[in-house]
Amino acid sequence: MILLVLLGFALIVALELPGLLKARYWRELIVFALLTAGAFILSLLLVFGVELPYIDSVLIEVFTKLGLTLK
Amino acid sequence: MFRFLLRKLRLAQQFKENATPSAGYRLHKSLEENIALFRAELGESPDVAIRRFTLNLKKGIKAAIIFVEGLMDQQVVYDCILHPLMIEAKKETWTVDSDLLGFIQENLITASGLAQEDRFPPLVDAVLGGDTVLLIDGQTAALVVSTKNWEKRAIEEPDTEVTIMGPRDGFTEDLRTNTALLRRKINYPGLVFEQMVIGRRTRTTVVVAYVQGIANEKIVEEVKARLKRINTDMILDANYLTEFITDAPFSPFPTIAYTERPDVAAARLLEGRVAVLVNNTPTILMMPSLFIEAFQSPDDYNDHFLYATFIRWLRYLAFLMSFLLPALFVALTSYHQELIPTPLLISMAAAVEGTPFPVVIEVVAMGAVFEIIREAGVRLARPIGQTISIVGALVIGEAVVSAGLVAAPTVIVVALTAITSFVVPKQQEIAIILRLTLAVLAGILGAYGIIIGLLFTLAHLASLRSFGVPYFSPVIPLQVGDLKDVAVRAPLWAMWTRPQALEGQDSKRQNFGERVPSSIAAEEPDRPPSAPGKRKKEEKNRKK
Amino acid sequence: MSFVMTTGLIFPPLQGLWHDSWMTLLLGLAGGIVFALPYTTLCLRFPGKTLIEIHETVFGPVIGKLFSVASIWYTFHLGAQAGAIFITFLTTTIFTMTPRYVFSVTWLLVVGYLCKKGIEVIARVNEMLLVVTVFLIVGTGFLVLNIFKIENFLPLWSISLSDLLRAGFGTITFPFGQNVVFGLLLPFLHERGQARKAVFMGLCGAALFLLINLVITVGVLGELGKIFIFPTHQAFRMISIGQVMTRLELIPSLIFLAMGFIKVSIALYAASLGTAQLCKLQTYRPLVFPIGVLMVIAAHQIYPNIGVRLEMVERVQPIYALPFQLLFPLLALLAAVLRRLPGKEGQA
Amino acid sequence: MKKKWLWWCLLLLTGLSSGCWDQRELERLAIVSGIGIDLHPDGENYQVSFQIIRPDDVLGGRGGTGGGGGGGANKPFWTLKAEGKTVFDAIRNATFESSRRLFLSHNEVVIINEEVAKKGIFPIIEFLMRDAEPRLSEWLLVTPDQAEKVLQVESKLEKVPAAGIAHQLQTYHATSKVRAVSLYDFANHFVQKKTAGTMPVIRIVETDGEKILKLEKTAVFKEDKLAGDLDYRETRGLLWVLGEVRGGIIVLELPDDGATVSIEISEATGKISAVVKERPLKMQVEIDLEAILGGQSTEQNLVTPEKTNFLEKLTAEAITGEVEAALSKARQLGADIFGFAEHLHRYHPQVWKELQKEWESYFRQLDVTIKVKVLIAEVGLTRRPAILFGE
Repeated sequence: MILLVLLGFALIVALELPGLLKARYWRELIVFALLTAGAFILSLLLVFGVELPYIDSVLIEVFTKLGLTLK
Repeated sequence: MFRFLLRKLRLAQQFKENATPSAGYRLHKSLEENIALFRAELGESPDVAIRRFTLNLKKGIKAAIIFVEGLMDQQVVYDCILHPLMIEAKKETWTVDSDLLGFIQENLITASGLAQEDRFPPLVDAVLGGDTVLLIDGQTAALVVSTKNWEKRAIEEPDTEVTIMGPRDGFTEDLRTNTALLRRKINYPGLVFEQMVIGRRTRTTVVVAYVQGIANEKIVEEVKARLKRINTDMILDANYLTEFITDAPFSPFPTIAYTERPDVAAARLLEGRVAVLVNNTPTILMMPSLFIEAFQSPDDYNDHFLYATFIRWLRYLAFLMSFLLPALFVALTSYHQELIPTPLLISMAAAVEGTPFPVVIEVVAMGAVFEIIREAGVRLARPIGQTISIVGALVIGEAVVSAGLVAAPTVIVVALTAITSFVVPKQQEIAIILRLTLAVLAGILGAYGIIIGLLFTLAHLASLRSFGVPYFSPVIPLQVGDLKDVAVRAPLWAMWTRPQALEGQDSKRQNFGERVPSSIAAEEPDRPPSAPGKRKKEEKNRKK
Repeated sequence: MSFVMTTGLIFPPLQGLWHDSWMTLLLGLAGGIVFALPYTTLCLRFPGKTLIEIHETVFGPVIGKLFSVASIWYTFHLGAQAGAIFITFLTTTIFTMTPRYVFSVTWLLVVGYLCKKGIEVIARVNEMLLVVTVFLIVGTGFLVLNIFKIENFLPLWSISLSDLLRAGFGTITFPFGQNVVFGLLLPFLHERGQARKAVFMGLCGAALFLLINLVITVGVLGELGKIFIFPTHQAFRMISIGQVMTRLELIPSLIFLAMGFIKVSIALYAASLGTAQLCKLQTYRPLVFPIGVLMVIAAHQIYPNIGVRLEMVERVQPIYALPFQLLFPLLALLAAVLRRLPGKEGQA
Repeated sequence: MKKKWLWWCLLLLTGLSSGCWDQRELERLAIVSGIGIDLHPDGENYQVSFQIIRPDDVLGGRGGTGGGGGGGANKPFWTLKAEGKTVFDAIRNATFESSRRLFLSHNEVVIINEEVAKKGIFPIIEFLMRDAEPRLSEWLLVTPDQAEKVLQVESKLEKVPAAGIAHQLQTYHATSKVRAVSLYDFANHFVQKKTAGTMPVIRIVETDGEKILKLEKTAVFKEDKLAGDLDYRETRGLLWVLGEVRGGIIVLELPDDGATVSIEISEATGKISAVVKERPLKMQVEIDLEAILGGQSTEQNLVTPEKTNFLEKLTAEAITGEVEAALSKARQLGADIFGFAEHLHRYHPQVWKELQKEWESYFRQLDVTIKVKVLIAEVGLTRRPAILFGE
C-alpha cells in the first residue's frame, strides 16, 4: 500500500516535473511542490491509519456550536 | 523525456541542412563533359541508355539523348526526336540563327511535352522520371522531351472498397491515371492539382488536389505546409505520408482517410476536403477526416435513402457491438449476474460449468486466436487462406468447446464480434484495440471499468482534431445541420449544404430541398369532377 | 447543466417530504435563478475575467485573496463531496466488496485526464453524455410506465408552507446553487453576452431533468422511496418488461456515474484554475494532479458514512453554502458598484 | 498524445494491482431461487433454507440427451439449510455447507413459516430491503408447513420449484382468489400509514401419494405480525376493492330453477371514495365489472335483454356478498387491508390527521357502502343454449 502511494506520487512528479523545468515555470513549481507535499503527507497519514477528522463532521460540529443549523 | 525529444529535433534539423547540397549546378558547354556528368550521377546501370548521334543541321553537331529504358516510349523517341533530328533536318535548308535550342524546339521536335533546362539536377530527375534529355554539344542547356510511358495496371474495381452499385473504376498506381480519373469525375476548372516531390531518395511525386472555391483555404495551406516539412528519404506508400503529417501520431484513430475509389474521392473533394495523391500507390489520402466518415459507405448514396439510413444505423450498432460486446459479456458474467434474466443465467452457468479459466481470459484468448487466424488467412494465397479460416474457425471453435476448455457462449460472443467488426472495415483496427482493452478493464472492474475506458476514449476523441476540424464533429460539437448525413442519410436533394464542420467556402450545394417536380400534371382521381366554373376557380387557387 | 443534475439524480436532495418534492424542486429552480443573478452580473461586468480575478480587482489584493481562497475551498469541497457520494453509491449498490480506494484512484485518473485536456474537452464529453442521458431517461421512463402510479403524488399539500420553504431553500443550495462554481469558469465557456442565458438555460434544463427523474421515482416507488438512499437506482430496479428487459438498473446508474465524473472534473478544473490564478501562475495543468489527490483524500475523509452526509444536507448545508453562493458574489457586486469598477477600459 | 499510453498503462496497473474483489465467476456462484424461513426448534434462532439451482442438471434434462450422470438423475436443485440469529447471519452461515457463495439476486420467492410470521417479520423485510442483492420483485408467501419442506416439493412442470411457485402465483388471474404479493407491495404497507399487508398462503397437499403445492387462503398481517387469514371468497372480496381482479368465474344460482350460470370476469375496476361531510364518515366502494356469460345449466335462453339484466343484478349481489365477507373479516381482525386509511391520507389529509390516532377502532365499525355495476358484454359463441333436444 505504501509502495503504491510512493509509486503514484513518483509518477505524478515524473509526469509534471520535466515540463515545469523545461519551461522554467518557477512559480508553478513552488505551488506544485507545496500541493504535492501536502497531498503526500496526508495520504501517508491515511495509509498509516492516522485518524483524521471527517470534514462534514467537523463542519456540522462547528455550525452546531455557532447555532447556525436548521431544525 | 522532453530533453531527449528536443535533442532529436535539433539533430533532425542539422540533417535537413546537409541534405540539399547539389542544388543548382549547371551544365557545361562540352557534350562529353555533360555525358560524363550523367555517367557519374547515374552510374553504369544497364537501364540508363545514352544514345549519341549527329544532329544533321549545318555541318553536323554532336548530340546525345539520355533516357531510362522501360520508363519511356521507344516509339515516341524515334518519331519525335531521332527521326526529325537525324533525317528531317537534312532535307531542308534551314537558316539557323544563334539560338540553336530554340530553333530545334520550334521546328524539329514533334513531341507534345518539351522544355529547356540548364541546371543539372532537374535533368537527372527528368531522366529518372521517364523523360528523355537531349544534349547538344556547345549548348549550356538541354531539352527535356516528355516521353513517359511505362507498363500500367488496368483500371479495376478496388478490392478493399467493393460496392454493389455505382462505378467500378478504381485508382491505380499511376499518378497521371489517377489525376485523370479525378478530372473525369469533376469536370470543373476549379479542381486544382498542385505537385510536389517528397522523399530524398524515392523522389515521389505527390499531388495535392482540392476544389478552389469550396475547400477551406486554411486547410489547403496547412496540408501543403505539412507536406513540405516532411524530410525523409522514402515515401513508398500513402501511409508513409500519413504517419508523417497526421495530427495525432499516437492515436489509433485515423485522422486521415484513404480511398481507392474516384467517386468517393470526388465526393469528398466537393465537400471541401483536400486529397493527396501519391505516385505509385492506388490509395489516395483525404483530409480532414472525421470519425463519422468510416460509417459512410459509397453505396449509401447509390441506394434509396430510407434503406441507406437503416443500413447506416445497423453499421453503428455493429460498430458498437464490435468493441463493446466482449466487455459487456465479461462484465455481465463475472460481475453483474443480477442483470441477466434468470433462464439465460441458468443456461450460461451450465455452459460455463467446468471450464478452467475466468471469462476474461477466455474472451481475450479467443479474441487473440481469432485475430491470428484472420492474419494467417489474409497473408496466404487466397484459396489456402480460405481453408485456413475454415479449419481455424470451425475445427478449433468446435473442438475447444467440446473439450471443455472454453464455454460455448464465449465462442459465440467472439465470433459475433469478429463478424460485426467487418461491417465497418475502416475503423476495424480501433475496434480491435478497444475491444481487448475494454474486455480487460471489464475483467478488472466490471461495468465501472467499461465506463472508465469509454470515458477515456471519449475524452480522447473529443480532443482529437484533424487539420483543425474537431474529429468527432458534427456530433460533438453538435452541428445539427450536418447530422443529415450522420444520423440519417437524407435524400440528396435535402443535403443542400456541404458539411459545416469543414468551414469551407460556398457552403450551399443547391437551394434547400430543391427537386425537379414532375412536369406531367397529376390526375386527381379522388375528386369528383365538379362544375366547370368551380373547377376553374380551384385551379386558379392552386396556382396561387 | 449536468453539473447540477448528476448528484441530484442519484441522490435526491429531498428528505422528509417525498411526494411533494416536485414543488420544492421548482422552488429550488426559482431560487437557483435568483442566486445565479449576482455572479452572472459580475461576470458581465468584468468580461473575460474569472471570479478570482474579479475578487482581486474589487477587494484589493489581500481581502480579495481571502475571498478567493474561500471560493476555491468551496469548489474543492463540492468536488470532494460529489466524489464521495459516487464512491459510496458504487460501493453500496454495485461493488459491495471492493475497497473504496480502488474507485478513488481510477476516479482520479479519469478526472485528471479530462482536466488536463481542458475545459473544451470536458464540455464536449459532457455534451455527448448528455444526449445519451436524455435518451436513457426518456427511454427508461417509458419502461417503467407499467408500474407507474399517479396516486403516489397524493396528497398534494401535505406539508406546511414553512416546511416547504425550508426544503426549497435546501434545494436552492443543493444542488442548484452549486452553479456558482461556474463563476470560476464562465468567461471560458461562452460568448460574453450569452453567459446569463446559458446559465439560466442550464438551470432550467437541469430542473426539467430532475423533475422527470423525480416523477419517475416517486411514481414507481411511492412512499417506499423515502427509505432508500438512492431511490432512482431502486426505481430502475423495478423495471420488468417481459422476460428480457428486466433489471436494467445498472445502465442508468453507470451513465449517471459517468456524468459524475464530469461533475468532479469541472470542480477539479475550477479549483486548479482558481489556485493557478490565485498564485498568478501561467498554467493550471501541473496543479491538476496534486489538487486531484487532495480531493480524493478529502473525498475519503468527508464523512464516515452516508448518515453524516444526510445530516449535513439537512441541517448545515444551506447555511454553510449560503455565503459562497449568494453572499460573496453579492458583496463583490456591491463593492464593484460602490467603487465604480470597472471604470474605463484599462483601468479595471 | 504520447501520454495517452502512459495513462492506459497506469489504469491497467492500478486495476491489476487492486485485484478483483467483486469478481464472482459464474461457476463460483450458488444461484438461489427460493428462500424458506423457519424458526429453529430451539425457538430463538432462524433456520433458513435455500433452494439452489444446479444449472447443469436444469439443462441436462431439457435436451433429453440422457446419459448425464448415468444412474439416478440428479435433482436440478439442492436445498441447503443454515441457521443463524438473523436471516443475514444464516445466509453467511450457509457457506459452512456450501462450496459456493450464495447469490440472492435471482431469488424468486421467500416463503415464511407461520410461526415466524406470528413473531413478526419486520427484521426479515428490513434485511431484504437493505441488502443490495435481493430484489424488490420477489414474491412473499406464508406457509403453515415447514418452509424448508415446501421448498423441497418438486414442481411437476417446472425444473426449478421456486420458479414453479412464482408461475403458480402469477396465474392468479384465472381465479382472482389468491393474491400475489411482492416484496415491493408488502414493503409499501410498512410505509403506508395503517394499511395492513397480506400474503398468499401456500401448503403441501398430498394427492395420490404425491406431494403438491397448493395456494390456499390469504394471510393478513397486522403491522408485521400474522393476525388471521382470508379464504378464497374473502380474498376475492379484497381484490375487488383493490381493483386487482383480473379474471375468474362467478357462479350464480338461478332462483327459479336452481340451475347454475358461470359468469366470466373480463374486466373489473375497484375504486374507493370517502364521504367526509358527515361524521362518522362513510367509505364507498365502487366496483365496475365487464363480464362474459360463460356457461349455464338451464335450458332457458339467457341471451335476452331482461334475462341479462337479471343476471347482471345477480352478479352484483354475488360480488357484494364477497366484499361484505372480506369486510367483516377485516373488521373482526381490525386490519385495514383495503387501504382505506391510505385513501384518506391521500385525498383527505385533514380528515386523516383527525382520525389517525384511533383509526383501528374506527375501522372496526366503519360504514362501507358497496356499489357494483355489472355489464354482461359478451355471451360467448352460442346465441342460445346448446341443448340436446330440438324444439
